[in-house]
Amino acid sequence: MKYSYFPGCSLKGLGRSYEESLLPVMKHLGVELTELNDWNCCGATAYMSVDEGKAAVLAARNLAIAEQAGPEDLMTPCSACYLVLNKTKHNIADYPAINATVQRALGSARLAYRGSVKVRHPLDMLINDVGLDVIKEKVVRPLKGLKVAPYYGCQIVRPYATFDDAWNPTTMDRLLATLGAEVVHYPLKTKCCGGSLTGTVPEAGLRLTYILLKEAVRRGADVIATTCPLCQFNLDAYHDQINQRWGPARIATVYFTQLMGLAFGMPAEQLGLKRNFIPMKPLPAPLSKV
Amino acid sequence: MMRIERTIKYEGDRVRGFGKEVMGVPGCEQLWSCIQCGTCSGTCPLSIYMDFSPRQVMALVRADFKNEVLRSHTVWLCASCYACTTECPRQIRITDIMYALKQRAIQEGIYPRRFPIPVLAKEFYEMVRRQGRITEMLLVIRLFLKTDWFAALGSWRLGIGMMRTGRFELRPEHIERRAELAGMLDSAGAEGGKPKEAA
Amino acid sequence: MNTNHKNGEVRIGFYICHCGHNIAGMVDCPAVAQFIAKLPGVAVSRDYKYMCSDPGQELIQQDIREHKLNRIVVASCSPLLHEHTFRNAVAAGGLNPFFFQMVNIREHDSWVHTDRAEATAKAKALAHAAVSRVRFHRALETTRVSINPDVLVVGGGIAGIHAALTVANSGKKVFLVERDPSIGGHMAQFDKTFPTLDCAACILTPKMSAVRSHENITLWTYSEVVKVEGYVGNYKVTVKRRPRYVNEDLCAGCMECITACVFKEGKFPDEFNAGLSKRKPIYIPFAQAVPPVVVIDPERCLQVRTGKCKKTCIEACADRHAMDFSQKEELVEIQVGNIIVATGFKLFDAKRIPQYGYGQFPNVVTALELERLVNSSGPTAGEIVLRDGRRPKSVGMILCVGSRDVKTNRWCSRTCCMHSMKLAQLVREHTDADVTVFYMDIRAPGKGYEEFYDKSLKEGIQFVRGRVAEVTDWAMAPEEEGKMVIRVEDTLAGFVRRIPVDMIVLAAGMEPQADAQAVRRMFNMSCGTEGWFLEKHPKLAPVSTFTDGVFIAGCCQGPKDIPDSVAQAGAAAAEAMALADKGYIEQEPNTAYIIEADCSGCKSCVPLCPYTAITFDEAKQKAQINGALCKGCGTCVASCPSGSIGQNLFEDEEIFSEIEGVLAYV
Amino acid sequence: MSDPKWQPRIVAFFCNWCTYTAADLAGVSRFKYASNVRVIRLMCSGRVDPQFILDALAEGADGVLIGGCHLGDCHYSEGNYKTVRRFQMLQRLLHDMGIEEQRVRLEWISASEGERVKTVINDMVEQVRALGPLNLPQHRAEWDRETAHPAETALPAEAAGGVQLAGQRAQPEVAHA
Repeated sequence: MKYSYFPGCSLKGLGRSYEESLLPVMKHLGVELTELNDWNCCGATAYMSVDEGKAAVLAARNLAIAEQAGPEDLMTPCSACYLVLNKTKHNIADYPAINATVQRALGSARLAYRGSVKVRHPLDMLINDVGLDVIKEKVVRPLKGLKVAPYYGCQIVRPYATFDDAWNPTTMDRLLATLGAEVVHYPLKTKCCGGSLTGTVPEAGLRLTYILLKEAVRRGADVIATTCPLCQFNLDAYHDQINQRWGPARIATVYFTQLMGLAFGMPAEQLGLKRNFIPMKPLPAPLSKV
Repeated sequence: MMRIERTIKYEGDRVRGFGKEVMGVPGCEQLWSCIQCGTCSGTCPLSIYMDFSPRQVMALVRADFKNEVLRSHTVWLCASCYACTTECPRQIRITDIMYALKQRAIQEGIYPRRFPIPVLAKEFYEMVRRQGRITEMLLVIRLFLKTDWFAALGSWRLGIGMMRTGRFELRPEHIERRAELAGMLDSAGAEGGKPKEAA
Repeated sequence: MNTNHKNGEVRIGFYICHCGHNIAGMVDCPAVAQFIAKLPGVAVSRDYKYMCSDPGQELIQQDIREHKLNRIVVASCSPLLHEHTFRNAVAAGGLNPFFFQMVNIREHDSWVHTDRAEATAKAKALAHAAVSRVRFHRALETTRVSINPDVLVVGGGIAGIHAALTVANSGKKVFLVERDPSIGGHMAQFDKTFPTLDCAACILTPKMSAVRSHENITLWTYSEVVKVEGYVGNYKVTVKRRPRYVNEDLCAGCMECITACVFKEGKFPDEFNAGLSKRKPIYIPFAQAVPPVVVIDPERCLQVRTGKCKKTCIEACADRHAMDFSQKEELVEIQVGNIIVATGFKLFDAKRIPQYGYGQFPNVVTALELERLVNSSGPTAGEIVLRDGRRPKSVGMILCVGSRDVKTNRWCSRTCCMHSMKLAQLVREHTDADVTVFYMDIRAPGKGYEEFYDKSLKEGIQFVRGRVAEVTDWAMAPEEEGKMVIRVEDTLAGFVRRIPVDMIVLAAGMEPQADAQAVRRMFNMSCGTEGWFLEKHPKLAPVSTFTDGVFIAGCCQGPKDIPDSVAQAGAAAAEAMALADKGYIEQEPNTAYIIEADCSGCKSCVPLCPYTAITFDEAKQKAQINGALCKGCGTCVASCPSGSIGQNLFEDEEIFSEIEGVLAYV
Repeated sequence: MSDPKWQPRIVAFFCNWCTYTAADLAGVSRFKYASNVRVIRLMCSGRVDPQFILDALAEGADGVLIGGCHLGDCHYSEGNYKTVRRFQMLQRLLHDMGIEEQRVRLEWISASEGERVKTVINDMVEQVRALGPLNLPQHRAEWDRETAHPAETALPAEAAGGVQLAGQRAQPEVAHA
């Protein structure tokens, strides 16, 4: 199984433990990822706020490079990148004006985009291409007794995602269950984490984060599993401030890929788990027969 | 002692054509059929902090109250979670409308001063234009320097934490073909600058 | 072209109608009149403000007399609207009504174009076509088709019931076919009716039993129409009668068989109580069911499914011998002249809007379920209680569930506002709970409806204007613990609110029946894009369809409340009776005919006719067309290799000249 | 190609029950569309004789649009199936005559699809505009001149066309003889 791979800026920075866990896990499943040559920032949400013409061009450059690279689907783990790339793809298709701008810009660099690239999220590809049964086989250390709150965040289920339900997504639930974890009912699974507002307008942004954490604790979860670098950072990094403002809501937040790694028997340090502010409490001792 | 203000609006307060212009932006045309049901505000996780609820912003745009909209905090509190867009019974892409409004606010320089989000947006924009990629910590630092020192000091413990967890990356990330990207962005400038023409 | 035509000298009168501003606003009518005046054979060419008005028609008749006109062309609205009006005017002027041709320059021109010059050019071209065509018109006689006075009513809801009774009372025989084991439809499930709050049963049951006892009504429940053949006045309808394994004539409705059934307890969801109670495999739909006889659910009954059962029901029935497991499904064929379709609606499935928690939270119910809860004959004997038996202290009612929403149904279901306000009042009456109604717009446009809204307000029911965003069970404030929380923007107050409630009532909207498409095909009707049956004209023919002799009533045509359904049913009945009383209808003489001289007897036309109007005369070795059977589609005409089939009103020469005409002026 | 002021001329045959009614609905709904199409009402699309279409083109139409009920919805239960059969035949014939198939179009539009009337007509007009004028009458006039007696070549093209048009009327019989 081959995919071209768009990491996005975060996975090289704040979210590097996402990449650190994603790559070995994919390798372990026999999935071949080729990092997109000279990819650039997708523009995220901030760029749209300044100039959607340029924002489209920015994202389109990556699509064009991916198209050049070959027929493989483009896999991107970061929610923001997933949304922006998909959105740009749609807008280029739906709006001649945007398409014109994009093609002119690409042309200036002797690039072009015909619209053939499929943008995929790891969850989508794990469930629909790899398949849960294959993953099940690789599980050497089931996450027995680990209560996980599945947190999808906003941008992989809204509004362009096609692989899961926008209101009650279940792909990660099913995946975690396959790993042997106990998936707790978490009604906030698609609520917003506050995005960049946690830094810019903490009184508003951090409160959203607090609500997510508090509800996870209330539901008796040991850990929150997330799919997005920004969500992970928000849920992990601000516990001091949250504690000061609204009281404790201490719970670790990790990437679903990190949990996969653990279930596949990989050592925690290889999976970047050491980078957490709130460390995940160690799993119960592995079963003797393993 | 309470302050008394006149809140009446005169026709002169409207900027004729503003609504039309916004609804001309690709993705914003559905606003024509807004029925003011409030689903957007109801689903919005941040509407509780806004001076105008998203629904009110939609009404103001349709009614050409440009200054009121661009001066409000609302657009800057949108975290782009797209809940409103997926839930709207008229399939109005409210998040995209918020973007269109942010652009206009930034272009016209009328947004709440020292309110960090527009600054973040601009800093982000500049960094991408120069480097092609984002280095979050650098971005955050520049942001704090530009907006308020105390916030920067306030979050020193966060900074330490970043160092400890090895996520404090100060080496600027950048792409190889920076010139190429800059060229592309400039060639998009014409429309980009004035999205209304991109409609 | 010479004016001396094979049917003598042609003297054409042309009239273009301004239709006030409707046509004249976009088409230069005088210019068109002048243009037509110059065409050969045109004796009179005028423009006039309103051709369909009496003076307009007078004008035509006067000209016929004074200028010896023998052809008339009127350019105005759609022939589907006024062709008959003008034909009659022509006839009144002493001409054969078929020496007339109509030009549609309103619906097809002035209303759809924006450039005056272009619209005028098009009008000239269309008028030119009609003028060149009308020369070829011949005098024709309409044929009369006799009408069977019997009427078929499909669907036994309030609309079907009312239509059936109205027709039957006029002395005509009626067949009423209902799919369910009892008639009554949705109305039978309601407790009270707005705006008068009189009890549904009290006003419906008398009508239901009247249906049963009426000498002119044949009631077939548990039955479905499966095939419709023929045409107005002479429909042949096949009805499938499902076995209820109980002889309707022998069963006295004593229900001892039900008590005796081997299933000691009810086990299966009771349809009538919206699944809130359980019934046995043998059951009576509801207390006032018509016919008041038991029915056996073939899916559930041991005897029917396995043939292995003690058959305690038969013992219980004893010497009545009403039980009859030998019953088989049968097909019955009936002849009727008119058909009234009143097949009703389907309730929107609230599960399709997951954020409202229906099916997830036990105390989220639909309005229909609450309707059964408040009803004294319902599963809780009129007690409004939560699933755990507690009395709700606060009730939220969410409107427009599956209505006015592009993602589900675009249309307004029209009854939910009033329905919910009625339930709100009933809840206040039965409990001391706070009731809050969440609405987008309150639509109370009926007689006494606004007053009903006012009553609801005065009774202290809270109204919050805002479409509910979501229903959750995660608490953020102490008062929310253990309750469901409604998150909504109070758009009038201008802020977002979280409102904790014990019970939530969803006003699920109306949808076309699941099998609407199949039904519409069977009766040769059209559907709107949403799936509601399409009326012939939204204003002037609201209960007619494009198929003569097929009428629609009630919610199958679109969402409506009881008063409107009944009014429509009455109208449909009247339309059917008008046709039946007249005894015949004039048929458009657009039938096809064989030009025997040219017919080569190749028989290729014979199989083409869907009405078997074409036969082959072995003696003459020529095809023959039975004018009475021919519906005038013209398919055979177009496919005759020797061009030896003609069609009145649509002769080749007429159409060719029309083609030449439309292209003659651009 | 041709002068910018050129407007395509399109003849349409609409069945009385679905497409003609839909066009009325479009009017009542005030949908605006191109004025190039001239509608001729027939009871059923099954009445459309291929001769009508050829004649329309011969008379100077640049395109022909046929509108009927959706398959299975025909008011006469199966007339439109016959239409499809003939239409496919005709398409082959047009192809052989060197006339672009896109000039003749068959569309199913039900009585409720007023908006579709608008889109189909606008779309068809653009399609034909792109193809440019068909000019069959002129062409036929030229062909006649080439094949005609020297004396006749003096006649103006129209007249020659006219003569031919008269002949065209007789064609059905000729064609079937």
